[in-house]
Amino acid sequence: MSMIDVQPAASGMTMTPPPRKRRIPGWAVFTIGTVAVVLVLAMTSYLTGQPALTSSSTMQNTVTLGLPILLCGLGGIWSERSGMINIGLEGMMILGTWGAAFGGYHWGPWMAVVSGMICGALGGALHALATVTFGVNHIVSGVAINLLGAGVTKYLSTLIFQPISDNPRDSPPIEQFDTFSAPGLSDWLGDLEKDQRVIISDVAGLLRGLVTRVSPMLIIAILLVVATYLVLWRTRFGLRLRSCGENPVAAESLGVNVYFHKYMAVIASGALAGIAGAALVLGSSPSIYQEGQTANRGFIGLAAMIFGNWRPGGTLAGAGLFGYADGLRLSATPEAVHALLYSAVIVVGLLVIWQLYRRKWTSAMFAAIGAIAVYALYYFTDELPQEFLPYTPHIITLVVLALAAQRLRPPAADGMPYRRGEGD
Amino acid sequence: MNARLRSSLMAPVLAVVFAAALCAIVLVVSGANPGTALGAMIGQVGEGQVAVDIVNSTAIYMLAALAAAIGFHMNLLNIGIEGQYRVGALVAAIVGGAIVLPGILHWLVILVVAAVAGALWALLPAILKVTRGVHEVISTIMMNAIAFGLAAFLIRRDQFGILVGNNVTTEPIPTSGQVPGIDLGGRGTIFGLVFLAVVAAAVYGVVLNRTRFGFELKASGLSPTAAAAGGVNAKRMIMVSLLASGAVAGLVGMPEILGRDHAYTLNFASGYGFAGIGIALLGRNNPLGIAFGSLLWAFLEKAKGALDNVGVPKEIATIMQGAIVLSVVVAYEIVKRMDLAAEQRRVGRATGAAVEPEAAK
Amino acid sequence: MTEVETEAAASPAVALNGITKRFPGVVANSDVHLTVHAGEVHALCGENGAGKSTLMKILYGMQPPDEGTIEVNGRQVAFRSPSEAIRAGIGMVHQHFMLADNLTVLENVVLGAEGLYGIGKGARRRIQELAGSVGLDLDPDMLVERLGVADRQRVEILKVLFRGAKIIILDEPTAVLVPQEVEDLFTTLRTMRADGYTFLFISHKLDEVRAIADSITVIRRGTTVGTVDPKTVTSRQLAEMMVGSELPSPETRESTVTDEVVLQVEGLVLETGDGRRLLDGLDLVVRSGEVLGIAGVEGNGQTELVETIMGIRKAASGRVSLNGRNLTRAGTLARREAGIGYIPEDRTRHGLLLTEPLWKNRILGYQTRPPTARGAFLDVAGARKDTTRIVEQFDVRTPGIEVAAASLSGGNQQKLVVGRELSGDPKLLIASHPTRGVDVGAQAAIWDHIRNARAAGLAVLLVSADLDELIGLSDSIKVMLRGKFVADADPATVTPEDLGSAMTGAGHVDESGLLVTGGEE
Amino acid sequence: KDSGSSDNPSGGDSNAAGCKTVDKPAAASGETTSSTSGATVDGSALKIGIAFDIGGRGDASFNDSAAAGLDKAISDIGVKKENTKELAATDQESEDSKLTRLRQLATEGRNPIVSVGFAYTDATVKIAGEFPNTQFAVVDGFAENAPKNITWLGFAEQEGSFLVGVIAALKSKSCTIGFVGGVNVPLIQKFQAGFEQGVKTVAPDAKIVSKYITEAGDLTGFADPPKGQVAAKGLIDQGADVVYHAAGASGKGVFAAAKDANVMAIGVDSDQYNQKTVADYKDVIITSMLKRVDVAVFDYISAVATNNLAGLPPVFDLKVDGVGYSTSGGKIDDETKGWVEAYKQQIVEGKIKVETTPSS
Ligand SMILES: Nc1ncnc2c1ncn2[C@@H]1O[C@H](COP(=O)(O)OP(=O)(O)OP(=O)(O)O)[C@@H](O)[C@H]1O
Ligand SMILES: Nc1ncnc2c1ncn2[C@@H]1O[C@H](COP(=O)(O)OP(=O)(O)OP(=O)(O)O)[C@@H](O)[C@H]1O
Ligand SMILES: [Mg+2]
Ligand SMILES: [Mg+2]
Repeated sequence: MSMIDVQPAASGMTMTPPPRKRRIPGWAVFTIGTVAVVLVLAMTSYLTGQPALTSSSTMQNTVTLGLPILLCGLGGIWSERSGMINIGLEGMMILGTWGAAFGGYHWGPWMAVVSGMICGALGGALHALATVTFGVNHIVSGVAINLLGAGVTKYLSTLIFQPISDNPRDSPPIEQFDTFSAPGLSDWLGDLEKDQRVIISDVAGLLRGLVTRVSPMLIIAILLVVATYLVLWRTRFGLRLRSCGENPVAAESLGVNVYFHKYMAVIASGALAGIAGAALVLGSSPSIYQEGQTANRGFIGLAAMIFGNWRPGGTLAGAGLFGYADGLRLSATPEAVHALLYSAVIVVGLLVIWQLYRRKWTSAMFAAIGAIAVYALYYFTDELPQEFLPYTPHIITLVVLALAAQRLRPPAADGMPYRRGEGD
Repeated sequence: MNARLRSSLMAPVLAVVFAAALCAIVLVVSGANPGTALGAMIGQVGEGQVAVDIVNSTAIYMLAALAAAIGFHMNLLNIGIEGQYRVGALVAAIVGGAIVLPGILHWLVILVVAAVAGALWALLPAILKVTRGVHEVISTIMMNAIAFGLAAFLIRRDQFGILVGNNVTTEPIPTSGQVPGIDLGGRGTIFGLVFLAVVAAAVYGVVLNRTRFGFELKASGLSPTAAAAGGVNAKRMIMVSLLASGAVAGLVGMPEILGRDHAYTLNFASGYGFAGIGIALLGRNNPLGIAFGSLLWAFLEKAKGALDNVGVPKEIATIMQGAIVLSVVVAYEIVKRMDLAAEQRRVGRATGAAVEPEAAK
Repeated sequence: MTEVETEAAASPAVALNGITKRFPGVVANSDVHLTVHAGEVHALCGENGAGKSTLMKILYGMQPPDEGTIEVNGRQVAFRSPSEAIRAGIGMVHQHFMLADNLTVLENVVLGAEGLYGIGKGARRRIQELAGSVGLDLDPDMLVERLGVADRQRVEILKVLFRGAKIIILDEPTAVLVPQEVEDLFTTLRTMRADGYTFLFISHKLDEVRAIADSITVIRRGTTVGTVDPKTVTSRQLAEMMVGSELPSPETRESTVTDEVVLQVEGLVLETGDGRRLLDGLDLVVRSGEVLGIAGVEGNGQTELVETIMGIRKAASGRVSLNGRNLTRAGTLARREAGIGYIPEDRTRHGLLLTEPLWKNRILGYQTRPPTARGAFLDVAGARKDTTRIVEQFDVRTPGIEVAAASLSGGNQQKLVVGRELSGDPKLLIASHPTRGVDVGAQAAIWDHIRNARAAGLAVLLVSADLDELIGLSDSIKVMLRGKFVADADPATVTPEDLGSAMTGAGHVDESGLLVTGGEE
Repeated sequence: KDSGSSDNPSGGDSNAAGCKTVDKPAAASGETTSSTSGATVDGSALKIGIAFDIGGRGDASFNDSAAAGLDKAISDIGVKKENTKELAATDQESEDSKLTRLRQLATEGRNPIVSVGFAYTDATVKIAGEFPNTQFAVVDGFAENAPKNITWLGFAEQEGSFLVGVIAALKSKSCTIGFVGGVNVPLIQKFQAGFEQGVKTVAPDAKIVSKYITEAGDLTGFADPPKGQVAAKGLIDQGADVVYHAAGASGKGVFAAAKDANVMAIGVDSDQYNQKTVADYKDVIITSMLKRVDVAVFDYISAVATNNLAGLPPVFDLKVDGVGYSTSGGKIDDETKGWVEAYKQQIVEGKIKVETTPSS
């Protein structure tokens, strides 16, 4: 009886997991992405003759409009990474605008930020109380907090601002931050930008937008992005917090106080939304609280967070997208927005090449058809219907998500109810 | 079953007590007498057409909440009701104003158009969810915004808009397309389509509890994995439920448009979608609960005008809405926990999972 | 730590005195006494729901006892949280994995114990030092979701070691392991025991318990029945202590296999998104009256095979037919309607709607046909009536059919699922681990039901990690490794050890593909 | 640190000489008619109800202007304050809230009832039908075939905008002029149309760039100063050195952008030079287009008191000073004023007809 050897045993006892793809670090992805975006925009700007696409003023608008969204998105990260959905960001942001106006009116811009933060954090604390302690559905609580935020601020501003501003819907103007420019650098970049040299001028324009008339708010926001990353991914507190969002029962079994971390996360989330409110107030001229001024930015922040795959760098990119697209369509000519179609052609074209390289013929074909369609749209039209222009960022978001959604990964226990001692 | 009845009554009672206490605190803190405020609000119901307005709004909220509830059963959060009902109303108004058909047929066509338009506005998020895994929350938030763009585009004067004074409206819907209401004279007119909401709630209840579709829907929401093993096609259910949710959402604007405005105008009300989400959750996605939730919401909305009369800032009403939502859900949560413990105790006793210490000896 | 060790010789590592723990309606532990000596492997045996896990959770600080005292190394303690237990040198590997999939191995290990070695380089170094002792060989920065069960088990133990635990609770660590893996684990345990570690070991597998334990405590209905010496006690005696009755055996006696082919699978291929083959051209035939067993280490494609046959996953190529009818393109529901019953491997995830009453669970999978449905409408009365029948016929212990499935114990849940899947005259039953986590009494009942159905002409495809069950029930066995069938075995002659080695690829087959039995050499 | 821009806002950075203008029209002759004559009116018997749009009294804009008309009636013609009642709309309210509000006022016996804002049009038509003996007025409203007891208080915003367009054309150095609209609706398009026509009439070669913050239906465009600022900045980047806004509260951002870039801005509705919330930017506000809602409301109340509704103008236009322009701040020199008055005369005489929809 001859024996046939079956395959030798696997190294492990179970089926070997698929070879691990080298994980590219987040910062590298972010850098590569940024460079790619800048290159595409620069090419578009050059080929379509639309300097506005990469002008310093466009960049500044991106910053102005993107800041509150970014801060809200960061708030979303904190909360959702601990497993708590926070649809109440809008309400917390509204509380933040009121707080910022109140604090700013009495004690100046720095206290505006602080008191906006505190008001937002109070909203967060309420959300935490309802969801963590009472186990209320996260979305209901969020909806309620949005109602409460709007109601409470209306009420308080009638009570407190109206006597000073004669207007129940406005606060009196508060002092703004001084802005800062890097004098030599800004001018030098300005000269480069004016030269209209391919790429160099574009990059100079975008950079100049970042170093000219910088508000401390921008610096605070950038610091908060970095801090969010460091705290959540590089400290034990962050590890524990994230573990609550991935598997709270496991965390509990290792002695992690899940309730505490969830509370902290949601309160921090509210605080960030409050700072977002402060950023909105301080970013307006004159700097005032004004009823209805958040205009759904909280929801957009949430979208930016999902767009950014629940990560700070990605959220920064998402907020940048909204700020950029909104700023461009508000400040540039319709032709400049139209030129974005050209960018889309370039991006889809690159996708075709990538798919061809990976020998995915059908995907490549679909992408190619898409590229041709978008190009045709670009070629045969001069402007997009202006009614849709305000929604450019929304449409771009949908397209990007349609292309990249599979790569998104929410925390495993996001939105799940959790009760101490009930896991098995 | 007695225990069940007791506990199902207990939740709302506890909730009302909770909410009343919270609101009273808010009122007292703001220096008003809660009794006066409540009295004024209840008194308001007897005034003019407020009672009828409440009924009419209840119907609208019910439709919005039913739309949300369909999604919730599958753990889908359709934030897009806001956009879906806007698009549904606009397209239906355009079509309704452009055609003339005999009586009932006319407004039936309009209703179908509204539902189809609402469903179509939910189609893209549904497709993205099923084929690309895009989270419906984000895609519907985007679609809500884009709905404004579409509405602005379609109502342009070179599209379907006509200028009336400073307002822009669609072509008015001819009488054949208008749904007659119940005229109560000085008390107002109850929209005919109030019955649409009632029928929708009834159909929803039957479909959910008595049909295969409803069972599959609930099963997918409760446990997608178990549903899949039980032969439920998850992707199909996502498509169908989002589209159904969108279709019902498309109807939200209809009572007002066919019963009162007879056209889509720039003043078309917004915000029903978000209210619907809150109410669906208040009513625990249950048709009766939704009806009561809608009634409560409509009452607060319509009676809050009376607060001005007694010197209480009207903003309190919004605070009250938030407080009520929160306290109601907290109360439900507490009762649910007590229920669960009671049931487990019952099962434990019945099966004797472990004997009492005395018996062990 | 060192002074504790010297002291340990004198006082027991753990002494539980008079522990009582009540849950609503249930007394999980009543007056439990347990003494564990330092440096021993102390096993804990008992039926499902006997209170073993609860007792261990009390020791680990996850739940406070209602009465009684705990002594660790001679000192009385009262833990309010796991972190206090951890500080006292106690570690616990839970019955269910407690890992966060989307975190790395390193993160999972250091979580909650960041104070010891930080969360960076120091921790990584420490993990690499410890990894060897549990046989773990992987990059600490790997995401846990990429690990197989055995590696996850090792990570769990690593977590405990990392915290410097000297007293380690292992709650059913072997439930998901094959014999070779169990043997590896035991080797690790013995080495560690020699190094002075103390183990509390819980298992339903009595042979294993006797193989590893230095002493065995049996718990019945929440209280300790007694402590015995594994060298003198037999499995049968142990079982009798646990349940007060005889140990059932899964043996099938006379063959009922017919010629009628029920299930035929040809060239079945299943691929992942990136083109890896999870199932690699599988062929199999199950005939009427036959039980075909599939043996394999978890993660080698059994789950995928079953789910592909059920239409839950879409095959890349291949053909599935039932009684000659081609089902390759049919959906799950159509396959069920064609006559396939399905007992999923994880009843709570795939078999039940936990928050729904029992009668609604009866409808799941049968929402299109009598007695639970009429056309597009559900037949509520019919469903209720048939649920009552199942409850009686399959001895589901429940106060009624209106209670939520979640409030039933695991064994009773499983009986409900088995009862449901044997309703409606299936032609084929696909049973994945039909008795996993079920106590001996319920186990025997389930085996009986399967055997009876088989005698009545049912074809059964049985996947199980319990090799005794597999050998006892099957008419023939196929061994699966990395998505392929690598050997056939005759249940009449094969031993669990032979099967185990074939499952890890170490077995030998003759030219007809039959596993050579009687040891490897 | 950036220094605050403090230069005199005399024009953009270009040293362009300004637009090439047409010849100056003949100087205005004679006075325009004033709305109400000096006859004594007694309003003490009136019980007035007023339904404000969102924001209500104190919004420093539209509603406040209407409130000023009421206040004037109280001080000038003896309307008793305790006999007046004010109610205001809330965000996102539905039609029946408006109906209820009006019905409440009517039931209480208020007569006349003034609703502020075109959103009240349909509701007022309905309620006026129910209360045929009560007088109603709707600021900005209009509907065909309405009941006789409704008076439409409409304005010729385009005419006022025309005049500030003339000023813009004369003041601009770069000959590029900007317009920021809050929400793209017909009412705001009237402002844009008149403004563009005014600019083009004076300087046919002038370039006009305009931007709306949001499209019809999305009212946030009236309440988003940051977006107003970005929009205005964009227009300024495109060369505009005079920016006119009809963007409600978002206009604050327009002023801020103008101040930042050191260009000129034109306010709207009321004399924004004197407005508290934008006091920081007053030096860039060269003029404001005035929409005299106060005049209309006051005239209407007086007309009801004297039972002379027929005497009210069909629209409040330049002829009756229902619209106009402000000169606070002294940025309008006599030369410019001469131009403006001349055109005003031509419009009043009907020689120029001002469009209500933008040409583009
Ligand atoms: N959190 C809880 N709440 C209420 N009752 C509980 C809880 N946990 C366990 N029980 C009860 O305690 C009893 C003992 O459960 P335990 O999990 O300790 O059993 P076990 O011996 O570990 O069983 P198995 O072999 O299935 O793991 C169960 O029958 C159950 O009734
Ligand atoms: N979280 C809980 N709270 C209250 N009671 C519970 C809880 N979990 C389980 N029970 C009770 O425990 C009993 C048995 O449940 P459990 O799942 O512990 O049984 P088991 O015999 O350990 O089953 P298995 O080992 O298969 O999981 C049931 O009667 C149920 O009422
Ligand atoms: Mg158990
Ligand atoms: Mg256990």
